[in-house]
Amino acid sequence: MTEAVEPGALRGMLENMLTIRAYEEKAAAMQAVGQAAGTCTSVGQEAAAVGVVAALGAEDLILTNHRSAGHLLARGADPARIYAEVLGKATGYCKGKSGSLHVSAKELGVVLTSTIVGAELSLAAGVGLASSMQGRNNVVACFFGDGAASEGSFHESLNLAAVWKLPILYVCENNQWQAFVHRRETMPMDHISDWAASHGMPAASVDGNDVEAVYRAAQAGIAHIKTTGQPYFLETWTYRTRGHYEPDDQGYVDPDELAAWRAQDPIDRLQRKLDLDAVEIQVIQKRVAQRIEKAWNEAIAAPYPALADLTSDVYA
Amino acid sequence: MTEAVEPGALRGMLENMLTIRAYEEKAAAMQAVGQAAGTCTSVGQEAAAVGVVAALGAEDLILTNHRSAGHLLARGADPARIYAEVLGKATGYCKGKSGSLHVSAKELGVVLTSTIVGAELSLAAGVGLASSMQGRNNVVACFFGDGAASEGSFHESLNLAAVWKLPILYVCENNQWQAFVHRRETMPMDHISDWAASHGMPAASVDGNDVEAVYRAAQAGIAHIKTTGQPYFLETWTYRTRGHYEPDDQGYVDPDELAAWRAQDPIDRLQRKLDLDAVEIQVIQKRVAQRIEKAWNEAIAAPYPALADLTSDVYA
Amino acid sequence: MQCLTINDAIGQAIAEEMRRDSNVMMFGEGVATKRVDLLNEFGGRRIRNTPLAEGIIAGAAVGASAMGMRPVIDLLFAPFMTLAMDELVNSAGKLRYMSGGQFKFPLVAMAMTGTGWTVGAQHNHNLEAWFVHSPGLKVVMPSTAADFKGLMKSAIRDDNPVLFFVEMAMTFDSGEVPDGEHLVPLGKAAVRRAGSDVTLISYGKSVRACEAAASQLAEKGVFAEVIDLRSLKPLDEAAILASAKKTGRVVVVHEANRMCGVGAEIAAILAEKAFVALKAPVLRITSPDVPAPSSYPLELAFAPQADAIATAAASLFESDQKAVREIQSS
Amino acid sequence: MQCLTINDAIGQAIAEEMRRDSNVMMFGEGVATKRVDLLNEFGGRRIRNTPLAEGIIAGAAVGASAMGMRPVIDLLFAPFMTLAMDELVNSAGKLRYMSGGQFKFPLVAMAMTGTGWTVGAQHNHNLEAWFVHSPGLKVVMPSTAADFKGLMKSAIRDDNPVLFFVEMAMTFDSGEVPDGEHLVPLGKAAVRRAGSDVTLISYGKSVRACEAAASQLAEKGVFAEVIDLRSLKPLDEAAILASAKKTGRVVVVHEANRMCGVGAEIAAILAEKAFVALKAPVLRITSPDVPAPSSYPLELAFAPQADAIATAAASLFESDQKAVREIQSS
Ligand SMILES: Cc1ncc(C[n+]2csc(CCOP(=O)(O)OP(=O)(O)O)c2C)c(N)n1
Ligand SMILES: Cc1ncc(C[n+]2csc(CCOP(=O)(O)OP(=O)(O)O)c2C)c(N)n1
Ligand SMILES: [Mg+2]
Ligand SMILES: [Mg+2]
Repeated sequence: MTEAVEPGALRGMLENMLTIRAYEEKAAAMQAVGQAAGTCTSVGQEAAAVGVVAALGAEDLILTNHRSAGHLLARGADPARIYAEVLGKATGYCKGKSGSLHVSAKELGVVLTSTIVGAELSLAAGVGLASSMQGRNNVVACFFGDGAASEGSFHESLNLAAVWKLPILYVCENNQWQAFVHRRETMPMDHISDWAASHGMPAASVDGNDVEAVYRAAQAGIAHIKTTGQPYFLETWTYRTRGHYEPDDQGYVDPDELAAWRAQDPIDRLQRKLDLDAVEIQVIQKRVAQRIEKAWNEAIAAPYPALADLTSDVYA
Repeated sequence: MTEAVEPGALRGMLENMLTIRAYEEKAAAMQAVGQAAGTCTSVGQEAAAVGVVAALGAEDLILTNHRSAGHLLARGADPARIYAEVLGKATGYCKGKSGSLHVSAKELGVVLTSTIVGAELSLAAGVGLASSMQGRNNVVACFFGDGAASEGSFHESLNLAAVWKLPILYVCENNQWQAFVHRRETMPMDHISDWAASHGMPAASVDGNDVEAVYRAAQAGIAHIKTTGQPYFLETWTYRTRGHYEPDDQGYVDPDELAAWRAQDPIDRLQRKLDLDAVEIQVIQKRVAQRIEKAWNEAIAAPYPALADLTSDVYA
Repeated sequence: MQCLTINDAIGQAIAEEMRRDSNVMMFGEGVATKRVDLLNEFGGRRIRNTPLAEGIIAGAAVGASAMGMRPVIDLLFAPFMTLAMDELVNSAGKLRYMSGGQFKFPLVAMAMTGTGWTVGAQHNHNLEAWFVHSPGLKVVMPSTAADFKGLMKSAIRDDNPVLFFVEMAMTFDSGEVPDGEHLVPLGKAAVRRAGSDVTLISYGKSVRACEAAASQLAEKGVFAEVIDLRSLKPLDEAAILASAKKTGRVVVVHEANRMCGVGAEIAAILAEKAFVALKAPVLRITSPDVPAPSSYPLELAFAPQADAIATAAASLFESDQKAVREIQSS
Repeated sequence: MQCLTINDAIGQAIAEEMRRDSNVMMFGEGVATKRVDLLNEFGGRRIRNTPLAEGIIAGAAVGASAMGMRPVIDLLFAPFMTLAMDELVNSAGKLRYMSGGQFKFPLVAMAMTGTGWTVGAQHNHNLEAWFVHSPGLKVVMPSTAADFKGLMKSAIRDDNPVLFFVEMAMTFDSGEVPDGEHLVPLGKAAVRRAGSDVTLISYGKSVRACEAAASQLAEKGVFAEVIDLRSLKPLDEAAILASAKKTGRVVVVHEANRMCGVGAEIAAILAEKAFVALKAPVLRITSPDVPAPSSYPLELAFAPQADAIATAAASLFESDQKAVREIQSS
């Protein structure tokens, strides 16, 4: 586990992070000009999504929440279909019925996305239970925020996973914000891992803006789950550098704190680490931008669902 | 805090424990012959109620749950009025509308008793908030079980109390049982104090069958709350030696475990410690028995509520 | 025919379905302690005690069902479901729709409810209407041992989340249950007693009160039809309308609180779709708008009883309501 | 008269009541961030951000209110209330009764709901009927800026738990609000438009759809009375019955799902107490029995619109329903 991650893999992660960034900045820009509904971006937090998802296997499952584009894209989602979902189009992953806040993509193993903060924790226990009952030998990665950890479902989920030995990788993206409230106002400690550790499971906290560190930490967690059959907790220490939901003027954010974290941007850090030359970076950025542009145009061109779909998909 | 508790006080505690024991055994006996509805007893756990309540002041408030007779009696409740409540009589503390499971007695500072396991924790936060807002300088003692600690409300309540600095003494009576399930099946550790400690508050665990130890531990907690304005957590390690609810044949209980704990009966232990002679003990027991007998007869003789009371007390 | 308590009828249904489908499992607080037969037959992986936390019990069921399991969960008493509303309503009820049909949630959530044990409002609160009001869920509340078995089996086989309510007062009552495979479809009411003059519509143990009322009425020469809804969602509108159109007079009976209850829904359906057939006002006999009291005499007064139902039904004949209407509206 | 957004009308109401009574306080997720005016005036002890946990927000409000505080809590969006049902229903709604009247719970729990922001079913779910069904609670859902202010003030002064629903689509709409002390009593409906031929009963922003429908109908010579319930519990039965008796024809309109909704309750009241006055079936125009979709065209189709209301109302005149009834029932 201590060898360096090979540069090719890291370059892939860089491209993934750039894709997420470009996807979300475009979504925000389109919202600003009235072409899309609001959405929650993960700008500044891309390393958590990319690092963890890179460590997962194809058979592993993912639960995410309202801030899901990073997880989806890291898992190989088609940006056109996410945009389509945000726009309420029939080609969206959920046929436009979800909108941006709860995008599931079962074909990618991204299941049961809920925007009820804390529900991802509750549902993950069940997904883990099914994996365990079905002898799937897979890992269920559950992404959630520091805010979600304040919900009772956090405690209930971790406890059940510990007692029933469920193969869950809890990934808490501690981005310091819980909508319009700073984490500091809502808990006495800084780290969610302190709470998790009391559940008798290993609970690590990692520099969430260092994608390589996140990747290795996730690998360690997955190895633990596979060898012990027990859950593992990983906190990524990061920052939400855009607002909670577009639009958001961030008037309530301490500008110094924001600036300090912007200086720790995970994409910049990886670029510096990889020491790519300007041309190489431009090539990647251009490829990413084209892909995102194309995806947006596809989504814009897609049809809305038929009115008959108002009443379909309620009962199985 | 290290001087011995003076023997007079301990004798008072003994009488209180005997009163609770007699009250509950009578209630169980009457249930067995069909004269009363079922009820939850705290036989074996009396030291927790008596030790903690003895440490409280008159201005302090208490929240309890389905297993409340001990807390009520320790606080000076009239056993006739508790029996009346259990029997659904108009003279009960709640006019017979509660029954045994949620007896509040505001006049004694025993407020908002709920049988929803975990609700006591949630409500205690509000009672603590009111105390804090009103500058009452009192302590709110919240009694709950090891089972209640599995509910999300445990986590939510402790966190709010820590963040808002609420004057709450959390008292977890870890009696090893959660209705028909042993604690061991529901959590990976033994002690609820492990969970509590992660909330950044002092979390002690005390021999819950040693009333003197409980009393001192509660005093220490109250002193902490009064000096720091912060919550304190106390676990009493004890055992429910009767069933969950009368009747209950305890067929699911390990007889060795039960026997081992019966040998630690808190009343026996205090009697041994106080080294009372047989006559002295008999005098107390007789006084207690007469009081309970009288209370039962009073309750039996009391009237049922008028039918008009079916619809009173809904709205203020 | 076998004679089983309702509790055993439920247990038998679950056992049969567990034998039939290895994805069926059951968990809840004390489930493995109380259903020892199931534990012995199916083992501790499929029959589990849980921590005391209704939210995660339901959440685990929802998540597992989406991945192919068919969990049955016991939430004990209906008021405890308040701690699982997000999981039941926002997740189980909505995530199929919200995901554009990617998931289904074949789970059964049981809870006891109703008067009879004087346990008070935090154990006895008839919440079935909440779930009827919520999209994506099904709701059953049987009244006979046979239906408890047959509906439980259907509920387990159904691909949707089913709320399964058990009248606590009836748990240990015995009744006949057909031998062999016995399934009762969701969404079909039963006519418990045929009649021509007035329809009494009910569910759960209020059906018994209706039957008793029907006997009282028969003595006076009024023939009441008694309909046992059995399923509250889907609701057997056809059965309701057919009977109402036949008799023209309807009394709806349930223990749940009155406002926005299932009785309101039935009266509303009648006011829309049986308007021309109705000869008299639609009456509702329900508990008053108060929490369930514990005290025995108050609890008795809280629940609809046969006398009140019979009196209400008889009142529909007292004056000629149709004539009154003609006078007033002309 | 001042012109205020609904959001500001609510803020002004809370500020006035906080000035008037030092026991009034407000908390919730982001409350202190979003209501900076209140924070500045009343400070961080009385205006608080909370941890992200609806259960404890509600539990703290219930506990504090029993001890003499008058908390206003913001639970953000109605579906999040599913995480506070125990506190709201089992504690706030029942503990007064269960304790034999020892406590009262003067608290206000706010939440946004309704279509208009295409946020989907986990932010938009009209749950008001659940609380109407539950004893011990009051429920309001205003439709004008003046009523938002006046009802919020009354809700804060009320000694009972009040659920206060805000149509998210209307939050930033402006309307006139009387200057000075302005109180609107709980439990009183408003006649938004008088009419003699048909009654449209509604609440929240569906009142606007009813008003638009009434205009359409007026063009055809049908004069609709529009009733804005404002309070759903207590429900102004007298106002409902008075109008129904006047017009004999009623359409009930709401965005909430149909089964066991407030519309069912109103139709049931009419079927019992206005039976003789009704000239036509009682119709309900509601959302279909599905979760609220996000996609804009589907969301629009989900909510009752003026055209459908007008068509429904007009249908009550198409054939002579009374004649039909006489033929069929004779
Ligand atoms: C149960 C619930 N409460 C409140 C909200 C509103 N809300 C949406 S996201 C959010 C903040 C979540 O914070 P966190 O869990 O830290 O995730 P982050 O948004 O920071 O990624 C809030 C309060 C919600 N969606 N669900
Ligand atoms: C929310 C809820 N779930 C379940 C129950 C049923 N029940 C009553 S007491 C009990 C066990 C409680 O265990 P614990 O908290 O340890 O308290 P103890 O009874 O041991 O004193 C259970 C499961 C309940 N009353 N409320
Ligand atoms: Mg966060
Ligand atoms: Mg216990």
